[in-house]
Amino acid sequence: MTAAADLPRDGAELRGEALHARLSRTWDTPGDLYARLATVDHKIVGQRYIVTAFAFLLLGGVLALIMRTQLATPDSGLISADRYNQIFSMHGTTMMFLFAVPMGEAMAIYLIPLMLGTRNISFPRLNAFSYWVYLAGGIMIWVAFLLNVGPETGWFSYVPLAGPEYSAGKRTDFWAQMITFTEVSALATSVSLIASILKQRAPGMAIGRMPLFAWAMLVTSLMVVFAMPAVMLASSFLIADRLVGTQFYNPTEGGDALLWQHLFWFFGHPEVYIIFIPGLGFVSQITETFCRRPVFAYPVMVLAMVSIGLLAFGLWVHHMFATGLPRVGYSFYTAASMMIALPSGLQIFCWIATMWLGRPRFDAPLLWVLAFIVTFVMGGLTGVMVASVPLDLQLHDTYFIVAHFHYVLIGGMVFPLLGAITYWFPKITGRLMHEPLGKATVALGFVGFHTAFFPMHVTGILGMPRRVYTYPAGMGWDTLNLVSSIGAFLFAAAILLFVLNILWSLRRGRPAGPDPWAAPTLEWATSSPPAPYNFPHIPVVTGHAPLWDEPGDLPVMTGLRVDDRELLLTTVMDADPEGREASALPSIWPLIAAIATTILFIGSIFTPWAVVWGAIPAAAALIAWFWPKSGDVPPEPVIE
Amino acid sequence: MRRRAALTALPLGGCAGIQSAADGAGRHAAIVGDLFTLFLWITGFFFLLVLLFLGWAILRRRSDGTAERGMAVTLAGWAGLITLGLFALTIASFFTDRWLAAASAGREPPLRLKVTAQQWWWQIEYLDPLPANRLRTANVIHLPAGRPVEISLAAEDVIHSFWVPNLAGKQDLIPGRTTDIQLLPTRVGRFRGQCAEFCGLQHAHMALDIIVEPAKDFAAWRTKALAPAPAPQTPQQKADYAYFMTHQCASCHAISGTPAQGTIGPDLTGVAGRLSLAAGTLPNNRAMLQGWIANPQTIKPGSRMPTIKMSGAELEAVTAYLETLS
Amino acid sequence: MMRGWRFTGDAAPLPTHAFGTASLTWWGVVGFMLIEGTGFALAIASYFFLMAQEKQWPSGALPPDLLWGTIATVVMLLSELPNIWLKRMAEAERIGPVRAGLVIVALFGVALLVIRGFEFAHLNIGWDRNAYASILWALLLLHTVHLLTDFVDTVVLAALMFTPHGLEGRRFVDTSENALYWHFVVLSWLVIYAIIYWVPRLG
Amino acid sequence: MVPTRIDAHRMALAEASGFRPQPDRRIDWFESNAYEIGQGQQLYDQFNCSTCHANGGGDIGPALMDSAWTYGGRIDQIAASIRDGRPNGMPAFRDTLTEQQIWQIAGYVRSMSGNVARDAASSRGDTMANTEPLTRIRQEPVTVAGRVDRSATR
Repeated sequence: MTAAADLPRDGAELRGEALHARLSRTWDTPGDLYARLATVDHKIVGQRYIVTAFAFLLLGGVLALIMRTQLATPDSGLISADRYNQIFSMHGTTMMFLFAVPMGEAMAIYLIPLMLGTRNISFPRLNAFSYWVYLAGGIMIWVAFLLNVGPETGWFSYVPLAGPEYSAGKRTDFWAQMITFTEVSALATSVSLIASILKQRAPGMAIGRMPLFAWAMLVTSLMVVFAMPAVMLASSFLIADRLVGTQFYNPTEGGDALLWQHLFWFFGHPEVYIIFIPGLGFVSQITETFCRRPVFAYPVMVLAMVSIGLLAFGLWVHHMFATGLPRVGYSFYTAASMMIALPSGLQIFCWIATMWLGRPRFDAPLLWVLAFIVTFVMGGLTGVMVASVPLDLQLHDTYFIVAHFHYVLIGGMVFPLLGAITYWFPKITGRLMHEPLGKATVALGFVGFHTAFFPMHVTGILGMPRRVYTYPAGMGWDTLNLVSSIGAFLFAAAILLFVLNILWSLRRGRPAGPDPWAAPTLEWATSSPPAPYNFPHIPVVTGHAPLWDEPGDLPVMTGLRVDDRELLLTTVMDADPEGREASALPSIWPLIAAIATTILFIGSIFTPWAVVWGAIPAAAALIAWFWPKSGDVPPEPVIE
Repeated sequence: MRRRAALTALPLGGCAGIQSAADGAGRHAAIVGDLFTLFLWITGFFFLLVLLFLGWAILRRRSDGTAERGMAVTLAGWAGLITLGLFALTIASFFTDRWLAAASAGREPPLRLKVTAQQWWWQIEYLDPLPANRLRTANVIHLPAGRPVEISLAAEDVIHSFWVPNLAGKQDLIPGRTTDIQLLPTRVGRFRGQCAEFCGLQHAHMALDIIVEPAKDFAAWRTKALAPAPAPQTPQQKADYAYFMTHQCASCHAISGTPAQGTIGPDLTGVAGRLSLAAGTLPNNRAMLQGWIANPQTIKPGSRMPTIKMSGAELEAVTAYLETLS
Repeated sequence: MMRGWRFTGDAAPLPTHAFGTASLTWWGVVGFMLIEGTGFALAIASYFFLMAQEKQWPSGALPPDLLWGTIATVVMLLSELPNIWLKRMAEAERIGPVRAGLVIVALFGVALLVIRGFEFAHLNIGWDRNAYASILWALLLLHTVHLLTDFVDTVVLAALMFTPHGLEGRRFVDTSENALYWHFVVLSWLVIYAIIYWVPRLG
Repeated sequence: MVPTRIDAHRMALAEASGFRPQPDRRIDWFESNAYEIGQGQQLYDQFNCSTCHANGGGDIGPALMDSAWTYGGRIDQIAASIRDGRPNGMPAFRDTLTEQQIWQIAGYVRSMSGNVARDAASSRGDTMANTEPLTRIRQEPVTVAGRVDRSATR
């Protein structure tokens, strides 16, 4: 055992280039395939997550274009009923489970450790495992879809339609198993994010000084922890009904179709806030940087985010107003659904106040925020409309609702996401995106979006129900649907423009340097792209906006080992330094465990025995993943 | 009618379709339409405020040291305004609920119906204490104007949703549960309802026709519908009748007063008099009827109506016989 | 240009492992306990939701036999004694008692898994008979999965403590947190035991 | 090759229903396509087969889930039984069901004894049925008058 004193540490005696070389050797991920598959660097896993989730956005978008082409004209025979049902089910499933939730988490995996001033996410191997399971789930459902075994009962799969009698074959089984994949990965990442945000903040970054994006991800991760089990339980019951003949949803044997709806929407509504709250985090960071002042009324913003997170669990029944439950119960859910408009309204006020008080610079990210504000407020207001029971009984399951949720999901999450990618692209790649092209993308995106989705409000009021593969002519829906379809292609063009901008900027974007936007948060204190170890020394925070509060040299804390991967742990409330924790070394076992889990999950679609026999290799992989390798760096003496 | 005109004057202008929530041909739909107008004005007002504040924040001249205190007070004011607005909307919604519940108060006793939804068509039963007055039909509801209607809803297979936007809001039909819906048609006319809960392959073709007519027309229609189907006279009619009764048609469909008593498919009593065929999919004329019988799977792929191998003459016989059932 | 650094603190003297909320893995274990606790709560809510639909509960069968369920509860509570002792020994970082404690808890795990086999055999109804049977089997299976996973964890940890790796501070933290998770398994069982065995009898 | 009575019968069948089958393509189709078997399950309920056969356990009519078949257990033989009826009680459904419906019900009947593709049968119907889930039952060999009919077991 080497004595604690003479272990190499960063500090006065080891700094600058020597420190960089020494730390790089400890933290770097070599280029060979094995190292790339075994990496646990949050930046590499984060980039993979972002690229994969964005790819699913594009795939889901293509499905949307096919749907709009089919619906552009009445009585269109372009696509058969069965094909259209699979396409709209896959569009919903891909966008909700494979793009929206994972993308919020992907950006957090990349950004949170950098924003908090630490070297890696808290459970790096669990995080790598989460990505592999997510990728496997996405590939499984898309391969099933291309083999004509895609889901056919919508992204919500109401029983008894999704039950064993009315949805024969393996289609709904693949959908239900895909839920298991994406929920396992979302839960794993959330636990990592919660631990990172609570325990690995830079010294001095008290809970009240955290960046708003960190608050957004803390609230989102806690919501994932309490919401996802509901859909895992519901989908497990559904798979059991379909494969081993349990009777959870069989109305004639004591089961109940509404058990599925209650469990699904208890997850479903928090899910849409799990998708939307990271968007709030993006908007707050962009507004702060481009208005050159901290967001107005920080405590109000935080309280609003937390109250949205809590309220989201109390209003799932507003998805079930038409199912004939007792009316007095409904008025409670109307009030709860209305109340959630208050915190959102206050946040909108605070962002605009930040622009009012600050000196806004209207680059592309801030333009996306403006597009977000205009679109999201309209979406929120239509949401207030459908919170009222009588109105919802007319508008539920019509195209009015399709318009509403695209306003709050595309407006509320995709616009801020595109702004966030433009904002953090220089930090991730070291090059700025093309600014004029960025502005053009915002304009085209905004116009395309509203051309596509505003007419749907009117189509819905005119009585067009959702999820119809065609509609008769002469109902007053014809021109409205045509306009929506044109708008959909315009919006797709904007997304294409965005992708081209990214591809062009990767090679020929202007070099960005560490802090191109003069931003306040810690990730802009290190190089672009950041070194494998993020920060040579752990920064110390003295205020809300670390880089603005310390114009000169940045205060830092030294003393972390450089020969082994080590992080600094701080207390939950005040972030006082509390301990040093060894960060997990790269390992191939998370990938192998993910493969074993995938085989178990897919096998269990065909035989329940796969759960029993598949559990053995999965357990073996997990044990090998946990078992310390003898070749590790010498541990510190046991009793200090 | 004054308020109705106010509603249609809104940007929703040309909204008086036969399947439109903004038309308000039923008392319930009219009340909800007014609530929608109130919501539209209040939410529009708030949206305008946000746009003004945003525009001002973008265009204003930057002057340093502007008071943050003023902004904090404005924030408090904004919070109060939102709370007030939400409170008003919640109260309006709550009272609308009460008006809807009491919409049929003080009127003649409601007409009782039972609607059973199946994969992709509607079975309609007019309930009556006297068994002789009970009437079963499919995909069409005749209603007397001005008389309340009480419909009990049930589903045979999966979840459907009964929705006639011109008359009232929707209500799901759930297997294993019975739900109900109240209507009060006020304006005579022809309306269209459609299933609003995704229910499988042919969810898009699961509509029904609602015909609101004066009370005496309704009574005339009802007595004619209750009468058994006219017996065949001419030898040709007898041959058509014989073919229909001895082949697959009779095992799924029912025609009152004939040996055809199948309850798997829609009731065909008086099918010739209906406005549309195959749950609102096709207009009801001889060519469409023949095309539908010949090959239903091309019109409604996945429909439970199978493709029956028939020669031209047999097809002609079935079509001719059904044409007599008006 | 890259900013300069100003040294204001040294982290070298800080400990490399700690118990309770100071440990990172503690938050991980608590996170997973929250997830599984929510899963249990929702399964129990489904049980009562289905019960409310039925006129006769349990429908179509006698309630599960009390014998094996009660034995499981007693053994579960008994297992808490070595478990609490193990947690205290782990936090005192005494390798001898920790090794013994882990083996004892692992043996309790074996006994409980065997008893659980008998419990499954005495539920008096097959899972495919009706909704009551399905949710009954679901609750018992859900708890058994957690019992099994924590048993495997305990065995792996016990094996680890007999190797030189066992002497590292972090392993004591892992043992302490595994004992915490065992508390969760026992607590959740008490709730499920009351529901599966007593609600049908009292309801 | 002189067409045997069965082949002639099968050709007539093909003509009647407009299928252009090779000799056994339809047999494989209706024993492995989940949609067809699902439709057969719903038709089994709607046309009240359970009145005589219960949910496969047998009542007035013979059991359908065991291995004993009086008139042949191959799917085309079952279809023939449904179409033409059988002595002492089995009515002919020639004019009540279409050819496809007859084969769909025959496919579902085969699934009751586990003689369909493993992943084609759905576990249960949304009806009251005191039978084992169709995905968990053993495959019963088809025996006609005591002798196992090789051609009928998948």
